[in-house]
Amino acid sequence: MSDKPITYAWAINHALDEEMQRDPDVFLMGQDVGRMGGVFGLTRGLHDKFGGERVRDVSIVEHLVVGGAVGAALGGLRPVAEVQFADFLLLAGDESFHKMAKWRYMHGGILTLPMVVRAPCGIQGGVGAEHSQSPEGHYWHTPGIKIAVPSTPADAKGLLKSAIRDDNPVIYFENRRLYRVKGEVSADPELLVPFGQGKVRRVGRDVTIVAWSAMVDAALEAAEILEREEISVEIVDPRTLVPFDMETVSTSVRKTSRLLVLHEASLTMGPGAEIAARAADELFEHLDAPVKRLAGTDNPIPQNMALEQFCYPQTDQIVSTVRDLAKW
Amino acid sequence: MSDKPITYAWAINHALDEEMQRDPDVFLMGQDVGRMGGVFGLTRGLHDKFGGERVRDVSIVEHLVVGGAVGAALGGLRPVAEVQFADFLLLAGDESFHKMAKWRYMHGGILTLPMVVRAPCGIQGGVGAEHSQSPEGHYWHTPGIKIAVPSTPADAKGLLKSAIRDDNPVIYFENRRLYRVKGEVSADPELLVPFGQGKVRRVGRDVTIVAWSAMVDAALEAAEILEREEISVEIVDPRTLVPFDMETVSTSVRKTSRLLVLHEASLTMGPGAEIAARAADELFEHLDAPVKRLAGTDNPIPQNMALEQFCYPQTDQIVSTVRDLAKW
Amino acid sequence: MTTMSPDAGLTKQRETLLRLYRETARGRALEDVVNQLAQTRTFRGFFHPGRGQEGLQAAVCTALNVDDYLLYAHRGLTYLTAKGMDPVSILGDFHGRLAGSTRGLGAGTVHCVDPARGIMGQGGTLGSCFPLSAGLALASKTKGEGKVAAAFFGEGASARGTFLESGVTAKAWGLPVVWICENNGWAVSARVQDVQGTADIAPRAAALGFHTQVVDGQDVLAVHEAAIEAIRQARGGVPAFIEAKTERIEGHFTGDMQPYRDRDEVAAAKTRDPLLLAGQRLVELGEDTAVLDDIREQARAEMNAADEAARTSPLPDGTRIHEGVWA
Amino acid sequence: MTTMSPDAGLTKQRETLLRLYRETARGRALEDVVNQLAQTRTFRGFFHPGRGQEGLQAAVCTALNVDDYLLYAHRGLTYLTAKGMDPVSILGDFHGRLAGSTRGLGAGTVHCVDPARGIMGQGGTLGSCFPLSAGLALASKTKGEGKVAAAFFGEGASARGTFLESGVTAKAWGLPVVWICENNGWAVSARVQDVQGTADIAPRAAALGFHTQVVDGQDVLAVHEAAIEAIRQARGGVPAFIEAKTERIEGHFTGDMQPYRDRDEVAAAKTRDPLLLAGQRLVELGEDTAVLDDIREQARAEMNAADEAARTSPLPDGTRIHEGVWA
Ligand SMILES: Cc1ncc(C[n+]2csc(CCOP(=O)(O)OP(=O)(O)O)c2C)c(N)n1
Ligand SMILES: Cc1ncc(C[n+]2csc(CCOP(=O)(O)OP(=O)(O)O)c2C)c(N)n1
Ligand SMILES: [Mg+2]
Ligand SMILES: [Mg+2]
Repeated sequence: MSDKPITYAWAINHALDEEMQRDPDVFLMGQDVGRMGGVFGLTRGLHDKFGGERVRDVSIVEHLVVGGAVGAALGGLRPVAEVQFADFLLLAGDESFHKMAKWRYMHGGILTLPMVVRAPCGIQGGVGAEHSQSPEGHYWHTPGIKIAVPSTPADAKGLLKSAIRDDNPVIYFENRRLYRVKGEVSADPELLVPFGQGKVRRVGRDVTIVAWSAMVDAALEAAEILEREEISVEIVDPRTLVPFDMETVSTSVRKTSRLLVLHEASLTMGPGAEIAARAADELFEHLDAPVKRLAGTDNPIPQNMALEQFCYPQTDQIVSTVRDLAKW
Repeated sequence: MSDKPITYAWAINHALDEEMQRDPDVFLMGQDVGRMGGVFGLTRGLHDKFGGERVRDVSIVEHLVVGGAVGAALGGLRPVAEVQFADFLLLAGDESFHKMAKWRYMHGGILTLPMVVRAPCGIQGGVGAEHSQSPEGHYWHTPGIKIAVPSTPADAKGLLKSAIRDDNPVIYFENRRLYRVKGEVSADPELLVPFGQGKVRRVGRDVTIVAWSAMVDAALEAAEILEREEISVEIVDPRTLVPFDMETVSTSVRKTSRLLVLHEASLTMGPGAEIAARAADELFEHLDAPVKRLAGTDNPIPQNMALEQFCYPQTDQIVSTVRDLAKW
Repeated sequence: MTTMSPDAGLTKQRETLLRLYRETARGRALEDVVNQLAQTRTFRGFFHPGRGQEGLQAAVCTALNVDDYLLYAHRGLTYLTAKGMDPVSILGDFHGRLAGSTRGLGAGTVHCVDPARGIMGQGGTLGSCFPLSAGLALASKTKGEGKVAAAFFGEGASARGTFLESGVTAKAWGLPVVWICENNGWAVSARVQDVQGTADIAPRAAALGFHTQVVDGQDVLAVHEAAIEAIRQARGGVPAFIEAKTERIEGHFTGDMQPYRDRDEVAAAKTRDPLLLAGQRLVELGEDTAVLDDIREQARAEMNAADEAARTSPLPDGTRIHEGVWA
Repeated sequence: MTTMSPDAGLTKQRETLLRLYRETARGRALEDVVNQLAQTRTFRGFFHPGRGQEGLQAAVCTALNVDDYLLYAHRGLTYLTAKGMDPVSILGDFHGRLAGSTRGLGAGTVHCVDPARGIMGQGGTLGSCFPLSAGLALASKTKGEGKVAAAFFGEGASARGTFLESGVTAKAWGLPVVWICENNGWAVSARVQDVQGTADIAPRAAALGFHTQVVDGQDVLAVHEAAIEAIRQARGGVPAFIEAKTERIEGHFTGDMQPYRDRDEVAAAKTRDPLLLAGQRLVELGEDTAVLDDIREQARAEMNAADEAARTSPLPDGTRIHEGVWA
């Protein structure tokens, strides 16, 4: 756990390790999180270190994973539940949309549910329509749930630690395309990344891009290309959708007067809609151009790996969209 | 089945009756839809008329209701499944978000799923956080599902008949606050209301309101009040969200230059976001004012009936929002 | 277990029965108040009368410790009073006033809550109690607290998928859950045989390895004994299941006239009223009917007083809706 | 049933066994091609090897009529070939080419489809086969088509809630479903006892009133007979369940080295290879080993030819993603 670059995947592993070390009430539950260390290797070593009582394998029981975490949280533990793919969270519909989001409120606000669900999302590896989605939009439309969407190893660690310490239910969307991406990550176990604080990933003058999770890197790549054309792009990464840091977005758009919202989830009713809608209301007088969205296509994700690239924004599309925006 | 005014609830009943008469493959399935005629009385008489094989009661098995309908549709029937409350559709998360929406596509587009899920939605009667939602937004963000949101008895009948005849899966959101509202309904069994064709409910000059389901009546009421202040409101009811008739919205906004989107579902990431975002992009040059949204509050719906009115847009709020918009 | 003289045994039985009689009567008296509130339209939400099922609810909940967890069901209120909850806060919820356990947010039975007495609430979606009770039991086990997590549900809800997912996990992990199926044969208008193809729920718990008992839900003593055994099993790490065959005497909700149901069946159900049966048994054991009358009278007085206190509490204002979404 | 002379019985058994041997060999040969594609990185998605389970898949699917519905599982491919699907369209899916049954959209096993042979596809989420098979069976029953709906799943998936919801309904409605649980004792790295608290799945079907059989899944003849009986029951309106105790010889997916699993266990599993066992039995019954060698050789040739045809088919272009969302 030094300061040298580690992967996004290890950053998550370290966050879990440190928080389990710090607080005996924190425990993990999910399919293959135990001896196997997770199907993506995210929980490697934790079963050996903390034992089977704190790293619990389950059968194919998504209802129990999410609903059991709700119960365990009510009973005073701090569960970190894992679904193998974010898409599977939708299987636990009652438990996520209703129980996790509303149990506290329904009971007068006197109960507390400190729990996290880790949900690996994103298009990669030919796993098809039910293993590739980024369903953060569904949950952003569900009052009572906080949402993290880290884009870098440092944020992956810092946000997960904050999520575990938060007294509210949190869904933590980790993008599978980022697992092997490396970055500097602090070894300080008290360095958290607060929820609700976006980050300007790149300073620019002409166009603001709001992007999170794996789309940040695509935006950065596009920005480099555009820089050569003397189009200066500012990139805002909200890092969490709930709470959403509109202030950082506003500050940027007030400067650039042009906004592109970028995400991987399918376009229609995707999270970009909310951000664009807020801009169309709150930033109306500052906009010099239409608010643009570039997002996943409106179809299920095909299993054919060769077709995946057509399903979410690619660098060249970002470049040309920004180029058009800059002309306004 | 004359042309005299009937309720929205009877209009739904008539649509089911006529379509079951017309096509022996149409059948109903849900809790208490049989001898009891539905907990809201919507299927009254149909069990007697068509028998227990075509009007099927089930236990508390939402997964089976939706997933069974998928299977039955694949097997050549045309199921009309009912969940007792739209919120319960989220319980059948895998079956609605994945199976119903994607089975056709995942299998190369060669299978067909002609099925309807009827989902009573809306805030009424103190039934609380898990029986009051309007989750059309969740499904609008799910490619592969059509969505109807009728606001009048005539549309309730005509859209349901179209839904049953459609070869795609449809979710039909019927608002419980509208069940007793009366209106003229054609007795012609071949009069359908097509999907994807919005309707201008009221012609006006100054401000466009896009509203559907129970919010249309609230918008009409507000428009009457505003008329006295010489603010002329045009009201567009899209009637279906998928497909969405942007053209009718655009035509109206090109005329009024001001847009308010109104809905009952909670504001953040609600369906208004998509419409506002599209306006902010496609209608940018025609807008003279910020795009406004007025919607449900961002909290679960409390069970206390006296508090319900604070949770979704009331006429006075619509009036004052439009008044402000008109000043731009 | 120590052996008792036949006399001592009978005395103990009579004491237990009296206690159960009292709790059954209290639950019924509370429901009578609620029915009154519904009739006068003071309460206008849905209420699912527990008449016929109060006895089993009392019998199980009095077997629980005060800190054992309870996830109650929608059918009636005896779970709550027998677990020790203050009727004022229950009725405060019916009145939608600040005296209610949800401080005016709820109105009706569904979300009454009292964590100090282990009452962790109810979901509006049936079957959500299964994973939640498993989670609560896991917390208790992990923390070594020795609490069980009891969950009530109807035979209709026992068909929900959550039953299976939570059941296999509870068994695998040795969780201290006690699941009580109130099998009244009906889910709203659906007869259990017609929609589940069986009248018996216990086999599906037995198949998962639960300790399983089937009991006459109208016999409060039998249920109480079964509950004690189930709780003992659960505390020992064996998830436990009780199927109590019971009677829904009233409609599904207040106002449901049950047209779908045979009149004779309802009439027969009424003769199996648990309060009546417990009273008869007590009289057989030599109890004075005056004592029983007195218990019922006291219960009525208690609940009327609670109603008075609840109805005079302040109403919440519109800002209440924004409180409590976030911790 | 007519009685047969012992000799006729043996001849018939040998014929059946030969047929099952051939289908098992075909499935295995197809998987060998897929493994080759995976090794050469021609196919880069996930594949879940069926080695050890081909026999039971062949034994059940050959007992189905061509128009009976099939919802297959993720473990291997023998379901498909034994049900009559063209290996070219299966391999076309692995190559992600237009020759595939999904016309280039899928790539891998998950969504192979062939409605003309009753092959209605597979879901990527385990346990989704339960309600879908119930719905297909309902359609068949309603239309009086006499088809059964067969669904395969692992013991892991049998814990999904959909099992219970669909099971009670199938029983209540007398639906012609045949559910086949391939109990290989493992769900990825999880041993069934550890996460479900039992090694036996059949009791949960029996509890719902299904016709239930437990059978040695490595004995193709036993499975075939059980399948015939299950299908007979289902066609008669009694939902049927088979638990086939089987062996997962390979890792969960290609490349999984099974570090979580005991080597001796895997070695023991290998000795229970269904192709091996069926071959031994045939030899016992007097079959010439050359005949068996020939069957396997033919299977290999068939699958290699299919691969050749599939790999030369055109690739889809980017517009393919937009086709087929809507009817
Ligand atoms: C998941 C879900 N589906 C449907 C309902 C609507 N509903 C409320 S009570 C009820 C019947 C419950 O029957 P049972 O479980 O037997 O309990 P009982 O009412 O007989 O006590 C139904 C269908 C619900 N609340 N939740
Ligand atoms: C609902 C769901 N949860 C998790 C997964 C991931 N997953 C794929 S296969 C598998 C193990 C399945 O075990 P089992 O059902 O026993 O079948 P086997 O692989 O042993 O044939 C898991 C967990 C999934 N596909 N769907
Ligand atoms: Mg019942
Ligand atoms: Mg298995």
